Amino acid sequence: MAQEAPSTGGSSRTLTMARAGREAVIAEMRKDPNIFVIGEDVAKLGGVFGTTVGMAAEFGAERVIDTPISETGFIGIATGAAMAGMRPIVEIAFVDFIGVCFNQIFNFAAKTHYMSGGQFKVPLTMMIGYGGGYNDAAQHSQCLIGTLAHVPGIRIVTPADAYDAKGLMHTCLRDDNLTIWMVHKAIWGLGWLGTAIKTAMATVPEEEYAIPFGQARIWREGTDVTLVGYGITVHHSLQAAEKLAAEGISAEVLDLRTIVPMDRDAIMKSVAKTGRLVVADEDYMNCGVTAEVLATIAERNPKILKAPAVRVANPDIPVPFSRPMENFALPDADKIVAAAKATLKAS
Amino acid sequence: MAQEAPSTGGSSRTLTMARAGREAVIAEMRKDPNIFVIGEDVAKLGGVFGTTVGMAAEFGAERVIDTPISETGFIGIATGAAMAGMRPIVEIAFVDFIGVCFNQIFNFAAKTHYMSGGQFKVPLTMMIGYGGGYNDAAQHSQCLIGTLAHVPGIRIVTPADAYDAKGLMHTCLRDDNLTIWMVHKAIWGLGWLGTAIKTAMATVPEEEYAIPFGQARIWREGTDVTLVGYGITVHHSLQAAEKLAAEGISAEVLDLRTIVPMDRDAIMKSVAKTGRLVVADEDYMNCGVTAEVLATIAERNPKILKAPAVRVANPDIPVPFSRPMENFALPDADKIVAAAKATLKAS
Amino acid sequence: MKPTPKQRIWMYESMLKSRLFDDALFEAYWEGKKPVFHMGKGPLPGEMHQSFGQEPTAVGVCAHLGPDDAVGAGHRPHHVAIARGVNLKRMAAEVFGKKTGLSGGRGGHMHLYDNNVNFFCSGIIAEGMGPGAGIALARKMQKKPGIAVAYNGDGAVNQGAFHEVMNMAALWKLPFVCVIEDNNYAVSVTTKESTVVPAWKRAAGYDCPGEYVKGNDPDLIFEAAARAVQHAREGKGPSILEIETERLHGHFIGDSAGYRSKDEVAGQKDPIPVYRKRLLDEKALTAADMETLEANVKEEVDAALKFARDSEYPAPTEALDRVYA
Amino acid sequence: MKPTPKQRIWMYESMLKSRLFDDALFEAYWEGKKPVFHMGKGPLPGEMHQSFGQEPTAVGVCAHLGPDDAVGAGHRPHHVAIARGVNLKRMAAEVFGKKTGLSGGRGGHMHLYDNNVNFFCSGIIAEGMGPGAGIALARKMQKKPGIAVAYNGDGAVNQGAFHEVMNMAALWKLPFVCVIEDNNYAVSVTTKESTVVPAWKRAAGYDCPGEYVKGNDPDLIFEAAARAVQHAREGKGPSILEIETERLHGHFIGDSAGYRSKDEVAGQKDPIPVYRKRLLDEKALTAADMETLEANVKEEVDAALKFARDSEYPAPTEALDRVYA
Ligand SMILES: Cc1ncc(C[n+]2csc(CCOP(=O)(O)OP(=O)(O)O)c2C)c(N)n1
Ligand SMILES: Cc1ncc(C[n+]2csc(CCOP(=O)(O)OP(=O)(O)O)c2C)c(N)n1
Ligand SMILES: [Mg+2]
Ligand SMILES: [Mg+2]
Repeated sequence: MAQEAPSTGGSSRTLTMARAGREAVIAEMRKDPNIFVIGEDVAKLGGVFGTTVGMAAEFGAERVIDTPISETGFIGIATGAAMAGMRPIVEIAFVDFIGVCFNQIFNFAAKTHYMSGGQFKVPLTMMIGYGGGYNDAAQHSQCLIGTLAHVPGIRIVTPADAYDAKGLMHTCLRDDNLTIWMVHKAIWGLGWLGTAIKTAMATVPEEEYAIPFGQARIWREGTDVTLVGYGITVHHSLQAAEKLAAEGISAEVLDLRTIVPMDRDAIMKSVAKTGRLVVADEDYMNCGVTAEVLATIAERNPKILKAPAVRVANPDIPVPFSRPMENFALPDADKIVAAAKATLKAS
Repeated sequence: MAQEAPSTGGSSRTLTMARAGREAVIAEMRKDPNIFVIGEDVAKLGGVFGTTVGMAAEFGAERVIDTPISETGFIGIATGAAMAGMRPIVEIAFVDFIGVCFNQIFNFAAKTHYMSGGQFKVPLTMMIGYGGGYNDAAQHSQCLIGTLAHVPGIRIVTPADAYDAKGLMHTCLRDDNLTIWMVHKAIWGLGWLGTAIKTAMATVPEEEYAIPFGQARIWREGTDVTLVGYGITVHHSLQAAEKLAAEGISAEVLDLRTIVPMDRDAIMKSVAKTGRLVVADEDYMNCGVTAEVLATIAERNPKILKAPAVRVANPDIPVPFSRPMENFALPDADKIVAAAKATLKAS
Repeated sequence: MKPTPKQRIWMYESMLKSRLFDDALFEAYWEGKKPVFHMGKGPLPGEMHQSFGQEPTAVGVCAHLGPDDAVGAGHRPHHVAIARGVNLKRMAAEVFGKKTGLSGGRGGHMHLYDNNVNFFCSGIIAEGMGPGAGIALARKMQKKPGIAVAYNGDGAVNQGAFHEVMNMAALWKLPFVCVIEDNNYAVSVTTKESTVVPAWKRAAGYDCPGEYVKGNDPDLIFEAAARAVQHAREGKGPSILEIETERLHGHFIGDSAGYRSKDEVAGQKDPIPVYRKRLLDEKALTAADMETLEANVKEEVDAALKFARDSEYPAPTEALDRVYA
Repeated sequence: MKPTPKQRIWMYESMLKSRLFDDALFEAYWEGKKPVFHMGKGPLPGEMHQSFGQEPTAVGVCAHLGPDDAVGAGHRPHHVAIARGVNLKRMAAEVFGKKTGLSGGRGGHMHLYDNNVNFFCSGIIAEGMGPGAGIALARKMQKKPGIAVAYNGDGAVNQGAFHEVMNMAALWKLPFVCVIEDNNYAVSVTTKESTVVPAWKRAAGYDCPGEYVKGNDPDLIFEAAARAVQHAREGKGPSILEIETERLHGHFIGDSAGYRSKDEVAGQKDPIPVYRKRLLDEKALTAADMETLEANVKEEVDAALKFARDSEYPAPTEALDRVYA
């Protein structure tokens, strides 16, 4: 636990997402004494996912607070602290636990600025891990991005590599709203989940930089089909694009990067060019991000689609434990390749 | 409270949705001693929305149980009772309170059948009120259907009139899964919200009947544009269709009736005919039911759309209290008319 | 600590202000709702939970608070807001949904916020517990003076948030007071039907003081609140202060409270005339002073209502503002 | 009530079975995970929370249960499932994700369900409290015999569900026992750091018995559990039974528990050899009988593991089954 892949040293460092995110947190905490971290196992342990390693030692137990397993309670407390001038960072290791504290998030933290007519700000950042692929079963493998994205008042970012992890964390911490920084466990660079996806590591500048909300990122340009994803599905899409390239198909890979707000113009621009769309998401399909992306085309200009768009997502089942069944439920490069070919064949 | 619009007597009765739903509950409770009702204010008061009026008198305090304000606790208890052979009905008066008990719903009640490989069934029906339009502000006016529809393992029905309210309640109570029967407060026929929308009252047979999950209902046939809605937006759509008819535009009104599963074939069939689509929903737009409907077209056959589809939904803001602002956030007939005209003008 | 005469007069004044405010709203609420009641009609639409009878719980506690302190209330907030000194005109305007309201009409009566006096509300049961304790935590972290008070009904004590927050507030010795207004009802369910052990006794489970104040009496509440507030100010952590009070009306306007017996209702005492008589009997102020005080309060409430009624409604599109800071 | 010799032998046997099962899983867990640890690799992927040291809490309570009773466990369920008599072969197969598993591989080690012995699990903290009490309610409503027991860690007592369910269980006098396994840790956070008053003392807040059992000793746990179970069977309502125990390993496999001091870890006692010695010393069984018993247990566990390994994986598309009944 709390181990991670080693980073290459030097000024042009290749970092894991875990380190890059942490670097942003530490930089902001050094500047602003009002920032503090609160959550389960964030102090002594340094976070189940290593998000807060070293912070208790540097900032003390007053600013890095281990809590009881009382998510409703400590999110409520963090919200109150934010209303009174602090800038809390709350860690929820697994998004699966959101159900025990969802009220305090969407009915209070997300709405207080609005309900108070702007009198109270809630500059609160949540760090949340999500996703499966390591057989952690139905209650520890969910994404639930759709759940969070459906309720107003929250900004949600989902970086796909270390560069974005740092830049988006700075943006979240400087924003005066409830922001959620979510990373898929399999790309975080956690030792205990291996370092399988190397594309999530990146060269990260030492200096601070902020990546604006609502700007998608084109990882790879292409002309035949647009592959939209975020977080881990960006990497699946990149692999799929490689495989497609080998067959002479040119795929563009678009990373949403921020889910709320979503860069709908970028989606439209890419699909207008390629005429074909595959959206890959590990989250449940129904009323999720894949639906929102497809709806965007349908309401802005369905004519740009030369063929039906394809969604590659969890087929609305609890995430099964056993490997063959879990793999069935998860998106991967092959499924994206198949989807791309299907939409290229159709018309 | 707990008053309602009077129903005309006789064998061919016109009932409010409240009465029709209650009739189904009472009929099932008379047959099956394992059915019981649990929730806040369901016994002495008969439900904040009159859902359980008379039940405590008929079935006794053992089968109609007033609870403390402990939604997580009593949903958990109801789930356990269901696992042990009972068939509980849980009332949550306002869907807005789902956040305090969401974990127990989506992580346990909805997944236990799956996680147990079918060993434990959870035949539990929730009765939930939703929606705004009477200035109850941000924490008592939400729909949150998208939130519930995003997580697997739940069947969700949203009747738009008394006939469906009864038939879908019978279906829910006879199903062996977690089912949610949700009614928009403004069409329930509650005295304290007036009886403004007469189209929600309907002639209801005395005998029992069940309406299958996943069957949409065409309320009005038309050829120029399809208006999709559910619950209250069916009535807004019907009004809009009248107005459009006056201008020579023929609108088809499709009521989803059940959100999960959704009758996608019916949507495709109607839009294939009309070529134009407006989806109206009082819920938040992002990752909601409107997105799912548009996505269905985009992934099945975007070519059937002669023009961009239009979503009329909450523009992703907390529901404001003040009337002019709340009205701005809510769908209504005029907005649907404008949307229909926009899609008819576009191409 | 007993209240000074000045404090007692303030308590009476604040209770009366709350009462006259609620009286005025009660009247206005029915405008547009007769002959057919529809909650969404008239100048005061939506649910309306009033404070008739519960005024003592507000003044007895808030009398001890200063500008650094913070107060959170729930779905029945008028008396607390007024005792806390929330701007009455802007509060009235908010309840009427006007642009000049505290939140420009976005919040309404269950969502009163006034940053000038660190006052907030929430309409979900026990939802204010965490934010209340969180403000207390901020004061402690920022080494600033000030405590936080969260008001809850008796129905709130069986909600998970109550438990989670009390444990952490005690663990971290936060300057926090949890007030429970025991009006014996959560809508139709009595305290005995819902709560196997009263909240103040559960304080033992959080290693903090718990006290029950009987009689709905401002003077006694004042004394008990003095202990809880001092405890918080001295850095000794939270307390649970449970206060017996009376809900003289239904749960909200429109609830006829048919679940209460006639005898029970007949036995209810209005705390305001009782306190008025006591102040006069004990010569805390003269009859003439009382008359002036009452006239002034009435004038202030009338002015607030007039301000609210005269104010404009927000433009529809203002709905889009303030979602994000 | 003290355990009979037969019960004591059963307790030892069950503890040993759990231990050998966990030993075997521990070994299997590392297959495919060396030299580079990756939780998702090998025949036993996913988080693995084992019961090393906590076996006494399972046997001391479950010794009192019959076929009508129900048991819910949490994320650390092996010892409880085994003491409850869950089918060991199908349980092993479930943990290995096989088609022959209790749930056909859908659940995994945190989601063990066996309807034949009314056993369920859940991986969310305190989430089993409500379902446990709900089974108790069903027994009561159906006028059937049987009680329900819910196992929770010490970390669960500050989760709202614990509080809400205890209040209702007490209010409605449900035949329910809430067991708290106090291994002093919730991952890295100690009980003292998280819980201002221990759970068994909070029982006073639910007007029900609360007891703390020291020593991680099956015999003492048996005696205390007898009281709680009898209380439930007699229709007197729930109890909180908190049991001191030891987590001999990390939170899950892979957690080196660097947050614990060496001294602390060195001071830990394994309860199984202690109990074994006691049984032999007190001549509850002969050395020869012990040998036979141990050989039988080993054989049973080996057979279960072999069954699991030999079984087939489910087909990928079986993932789509059982979402709905
Ligand atoms: C979590 C939650 N559940 C239910 C409700 C609905 N509700 C509003 S007020 C109320 C009763 C509250 O009783 P109490 O706390 O005693 O306050 P009182 O109304 O007596 O002032 C209920 C059940 C809610 N607002 N929030
Ligand atoms: C609601 C919720 N929050 C957090 C977690 C993550 N988590 C899993 S086990 C655990 C520690 C549990 O400690 P305890 O209850 O004492 O049980 P133990 O592990 O000691 O057996 C945590 C925090 C969870 N599963 N559910
Ligand atoms: Mg009350
Ligand atoms: Mg523990």
